[in-house]
Amino acid sequence: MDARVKKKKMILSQGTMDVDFVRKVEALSDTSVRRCFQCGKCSAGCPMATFMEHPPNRVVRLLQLGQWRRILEGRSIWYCASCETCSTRCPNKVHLASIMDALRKLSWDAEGPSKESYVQLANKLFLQNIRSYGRQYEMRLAAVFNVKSGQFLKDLSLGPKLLAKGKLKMFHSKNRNLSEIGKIFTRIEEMRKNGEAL
Amino acid sequence: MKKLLNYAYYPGCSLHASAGEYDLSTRELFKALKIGLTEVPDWFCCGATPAHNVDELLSLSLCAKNLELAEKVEGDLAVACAACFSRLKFTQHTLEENATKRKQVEKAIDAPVKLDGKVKHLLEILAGDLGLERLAASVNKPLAGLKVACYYGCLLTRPTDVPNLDCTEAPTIMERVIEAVGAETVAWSHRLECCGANFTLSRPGVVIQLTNAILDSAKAAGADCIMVGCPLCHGNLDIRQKEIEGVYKTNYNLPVFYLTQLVGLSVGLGSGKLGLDAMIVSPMPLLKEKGLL
Amino acid sequence: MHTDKPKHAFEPKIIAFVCTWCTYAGADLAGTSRMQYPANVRVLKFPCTGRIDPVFILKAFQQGADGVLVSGCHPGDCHYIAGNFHARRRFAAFRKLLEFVGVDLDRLQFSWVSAAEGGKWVEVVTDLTEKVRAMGPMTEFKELALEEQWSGAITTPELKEAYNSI
Amino acid sequence: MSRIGVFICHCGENISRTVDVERVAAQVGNMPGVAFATDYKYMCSDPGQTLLKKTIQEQKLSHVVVAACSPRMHEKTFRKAVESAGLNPFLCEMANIREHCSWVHENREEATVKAIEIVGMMVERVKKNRVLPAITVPVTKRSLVIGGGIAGIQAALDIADCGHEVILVEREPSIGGHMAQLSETFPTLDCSQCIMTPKMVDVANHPKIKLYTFSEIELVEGYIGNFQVTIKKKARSVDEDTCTGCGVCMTKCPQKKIPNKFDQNIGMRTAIYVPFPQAVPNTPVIDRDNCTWFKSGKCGVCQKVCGPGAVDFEQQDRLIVEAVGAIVVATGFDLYTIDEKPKGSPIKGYGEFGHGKIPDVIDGMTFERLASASGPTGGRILRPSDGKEPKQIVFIQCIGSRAREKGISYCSKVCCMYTAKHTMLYHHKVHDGQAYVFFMDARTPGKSYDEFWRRSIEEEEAVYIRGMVSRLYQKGDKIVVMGSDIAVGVQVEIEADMVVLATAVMPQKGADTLAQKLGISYDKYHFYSEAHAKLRPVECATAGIYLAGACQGPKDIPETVSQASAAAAKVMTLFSKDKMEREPIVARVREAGCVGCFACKKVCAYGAVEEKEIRDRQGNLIKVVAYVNPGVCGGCGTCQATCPSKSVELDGYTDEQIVAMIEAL
Repeated sequence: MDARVKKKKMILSQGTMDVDFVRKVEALSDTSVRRCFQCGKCSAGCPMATFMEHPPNRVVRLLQLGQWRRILEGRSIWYCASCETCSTRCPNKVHLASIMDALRKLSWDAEGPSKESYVQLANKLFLQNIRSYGRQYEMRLAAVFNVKSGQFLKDLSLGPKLLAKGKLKMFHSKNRNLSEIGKIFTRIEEMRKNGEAL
Repeated sequence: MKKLLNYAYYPGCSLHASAGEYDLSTRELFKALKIGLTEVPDWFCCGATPAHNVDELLSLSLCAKNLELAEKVEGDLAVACAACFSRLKFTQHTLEENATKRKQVEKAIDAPVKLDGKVKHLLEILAGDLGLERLAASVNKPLAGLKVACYYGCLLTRPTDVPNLDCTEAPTIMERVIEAVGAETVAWSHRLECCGANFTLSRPGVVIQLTNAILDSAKAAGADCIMVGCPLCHGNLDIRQKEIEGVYKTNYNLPVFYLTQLVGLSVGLGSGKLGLDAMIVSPMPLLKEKGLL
Repeated sequence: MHTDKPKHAFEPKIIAFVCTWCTYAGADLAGTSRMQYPANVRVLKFPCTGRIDPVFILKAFQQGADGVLVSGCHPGDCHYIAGNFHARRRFAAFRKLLEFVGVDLDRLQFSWVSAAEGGKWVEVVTDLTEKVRAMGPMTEFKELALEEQWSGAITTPELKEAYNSI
Repeated sequence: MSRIGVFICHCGENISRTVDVERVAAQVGNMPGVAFATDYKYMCSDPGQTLLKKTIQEQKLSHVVVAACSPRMHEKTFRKAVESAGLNPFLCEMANIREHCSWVHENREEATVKAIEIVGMMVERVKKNRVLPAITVPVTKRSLVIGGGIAGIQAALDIADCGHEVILVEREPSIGGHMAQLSETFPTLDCSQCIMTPKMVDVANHPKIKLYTFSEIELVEGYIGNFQVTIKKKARSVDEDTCTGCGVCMTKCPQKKIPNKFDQNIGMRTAIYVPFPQAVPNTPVIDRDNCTWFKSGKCGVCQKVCGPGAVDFEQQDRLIVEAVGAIVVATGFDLYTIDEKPKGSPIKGYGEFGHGKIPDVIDGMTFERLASASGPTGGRILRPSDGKEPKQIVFIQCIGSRAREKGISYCSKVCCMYTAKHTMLYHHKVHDGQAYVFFMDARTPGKSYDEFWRRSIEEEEAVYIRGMVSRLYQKGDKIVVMGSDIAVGVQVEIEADMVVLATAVMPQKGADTLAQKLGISYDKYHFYSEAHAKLRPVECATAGIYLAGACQGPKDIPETVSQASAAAAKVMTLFSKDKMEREPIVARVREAGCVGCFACKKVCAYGAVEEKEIRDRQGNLIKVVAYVNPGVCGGCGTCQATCPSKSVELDGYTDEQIVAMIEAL
């Protein structure tokens, strides 16, 4: 994230506080960001907080102020491991893990502007796999990921070991529900186009 | 042979790939315990973490469809993978609570949502439906002297109210199961910490750091091995263990078992039926030392 | 437990003038907390340090005290509003007088010990005892006391000579 | 010759474990004057006390020393026992051989020797103890309540409802105080006037309450149970008995543009006025500084239009003396205003917030008047500068408070809650507006308080920003607020239409002067000091004077009302007896020796020393000596240590007693 953006002064007004975006997040995550009183417990227990430029509590704080761009410009949301520790321990029932999901979804829709492309790429490939094969095939996922992310040699040493142990399946079995899966993807896309879902 | 119990079985993608030994040992164990297990025909991926991470509606729809498929098989739905378990339970919980989302999902799957079926993790079946007494009665080879560190990870217990497997912050279900078959358990600090989960693909550096802390804690507590109920945790703890040892210049040598492997061992199943040879950190020296093989 | 400590060659006598509300209660707290300190101190209770007349200190030295401790409430905490302030001012002047008379001021200590400071009481008493022990017995005022008790009988040749020369 | 009985307690094993009690008893038994010495397992137990009483009678003891625990523990117990055996309680002393000996020393020999010396000291002391008769003072069952805010009103009503007469003195023309100024009250949003005015009317109608408004305390003399208070009743220029409160005078008064203090100077009043419509009493007062008649001798319209002829330009200040037995001080608080820097104020000023020169930067009390339905804007939130409705409003907390160097170090306690209330009132009145609050902490310890604060954020959509504001400045018709959000870690800037400052709660101006008149103590800020922070929170160290409300420190309404009722209960406790008894540890003057230097008077913190004239039979003045009023004396003995001629003695701690102890060493 651009350090200048992170440190940039916030000009607060009804115009600069994007309440609509926050309402979307609240609808998707089924939780109220206003409930948060910034105790910091989420950040205290987050296994990934050290990798984030906005620790979880600050993500909620920025949402309270309608400053979502600052969040999406950073990579914090892509470092969330969805471990649910924050949601579990929150004294105010702010479901932060779901807020993170919502933010990733909205960022995904906006085609970024997140810089954390590896995680995004992995997610994209994962969902493509579901759409194409109905199930996940880790070998394929990993291989394509490495090619697409330009890390051809990543985890190279693991490959043969896993193969030898029968952990990597090379071939997919046919799933008779494949067309149904495709339909689910299509219907959701249509619902979104028609504004029936976020 | 009369079955005591019958379940629909949702193995999940990992069990058909990298966690094949989990699938194998589950089927063999249930056979040995005379519990019926029928795989849901043509189940598909629950969406796992990536789906809910960026598209909750997709995640809910995939799970809702799988739940619908499961309805066709007799019995509650038995789930082995902690991630699938979490997603299926989340779906039930969310669609129960939120009418808007429920309507959207019904439209996406073009069918009414069915939430009546019970989703159960293998642990619940062993500790609850079968019961620890009956489980103990099936033991032929008690795991005496084996010190097990039970690792829950994130998704089996969290968040409060959703999986409802056991207490969120101080669960004991894994310990209860494995103690019932004669093993010892160790008290350790990191049994609920996150291993980094699916970052194993995109951010392995993160995973190595987090997983190391877990291995270190288990070792320090005097464990001989680790027991898990999640293929993702298994992947990080087992597959990446050698790599971690290299990075941190240390030596853990902690075999990482699926719970069904250890319980299977106690009821007398052999290495071949438990897929012990598929484990990266070989358990053979340990099991031989303890006289369990 | 009750082992006899190694005896010192000299056990000083310390007299403590304390107010009842703060320091006496602080010393009580040291007791209820079972803290240990030298047995050399004798405590005299006053309602307030404001009641302590400097004459008492002189009297104590005359009576064989080797060290004197005056202690009351912290400034501002006086149970009687301002008694400790008066005491502080009085003793500031009194120290000058003592110095003039030739008493080593190290034998006289003022301190504030509150009802909550059992530990501080122990510390103050222990420090003063050890300090005075190192200084040795107080002799100046004992001689004065002897003079005061002089019966008037001219018994020594020196006195006779002095008497005759007047 | 005294016959002293000495009783050495084992305290189970607490004493006897380290102190050889039998040896102590044997040694002490040989001391001159000791008629009897024994040791016993538990002296404080019932059989122990019986032993004590029986021995006093059988051995005809004259004095008693109980060597046991600290006198702070059981002195009362043993003195009572001694008294029931027919001896004066003050002929009994305790030697502390537990806390000061057995518990703090391990060496048995040392501890035993020390115990013997401690007991010996007390034996010598008790020989010099005198019989001290109990002191009783009469109690006048009338009370004075100073201050007519909610604290004074509650205390006055409680005391009066018990049937005791109350004199209620208020400085302003009406009772009601600050609470009458408030719009709504947290955490229930009750309308302040609605709950306050009925109580004001109750005061006015109560047969046992004598109300002096527009009056001040001039002089306080006397002591607990027996105070004489001089009250200055300032000239109102309107006769209270004749005035019907019709208000015609106010409508006709030509001076209409005088800022009304009650409305924080944003509303206007006439020269003859009542501060607010519900004032009690509803009798106007003429503000002589602004009245044309008093300035130029012309006008007099009010007098001409007054039907009953109540307007009296010649009225003079009057002094009234009242005798009371107890005083409740309920003088309340004042608020720091940023546009002034009174001399001696501990707050250094807020130049960065414009020193009060930015018209739309107001304080919390002004916001209360704006929000009040009976206020100058009829309850609409409007900017003082142009009367427009502010759409962006910024509240800033802790102005002066919690600023050790810049202001005062304490927390003003009520601002967090009233600011939360303000954001709600604002949201209710300006639906399309946005409220922001800059704060350091939200301090909401009170029943339903935190819930109230959270509601202002979660339901009333106030945006709370943790972090203080550095500076405010005018830009066009906006006020630029330069702050920071410490949770995010960046600067924040808001262009506000109006800024409301939560200014510090301070003591009333002149609180120190009144304290000096009353002889009560106060802290460095001039808040009045309670006798004990925890166990005597409504009493002053000066007997017979009690505290209620914010004059003792910042308080909200429920706390103030509780304390007022507690003070009333204390007054009623005092009034429950015709005479009161006190411990006879008081100073006594030996008139023959007194030279009348009055050094004692200078050091007495209680004002107990009086001047007494000694005359011969012909009435010629021989000399003036000091006299210590036993009702007022606190018993510290500072006078005795100060007296150059040694003519004053504190009973129970005489020089004789103390020297006897020193000599015993």
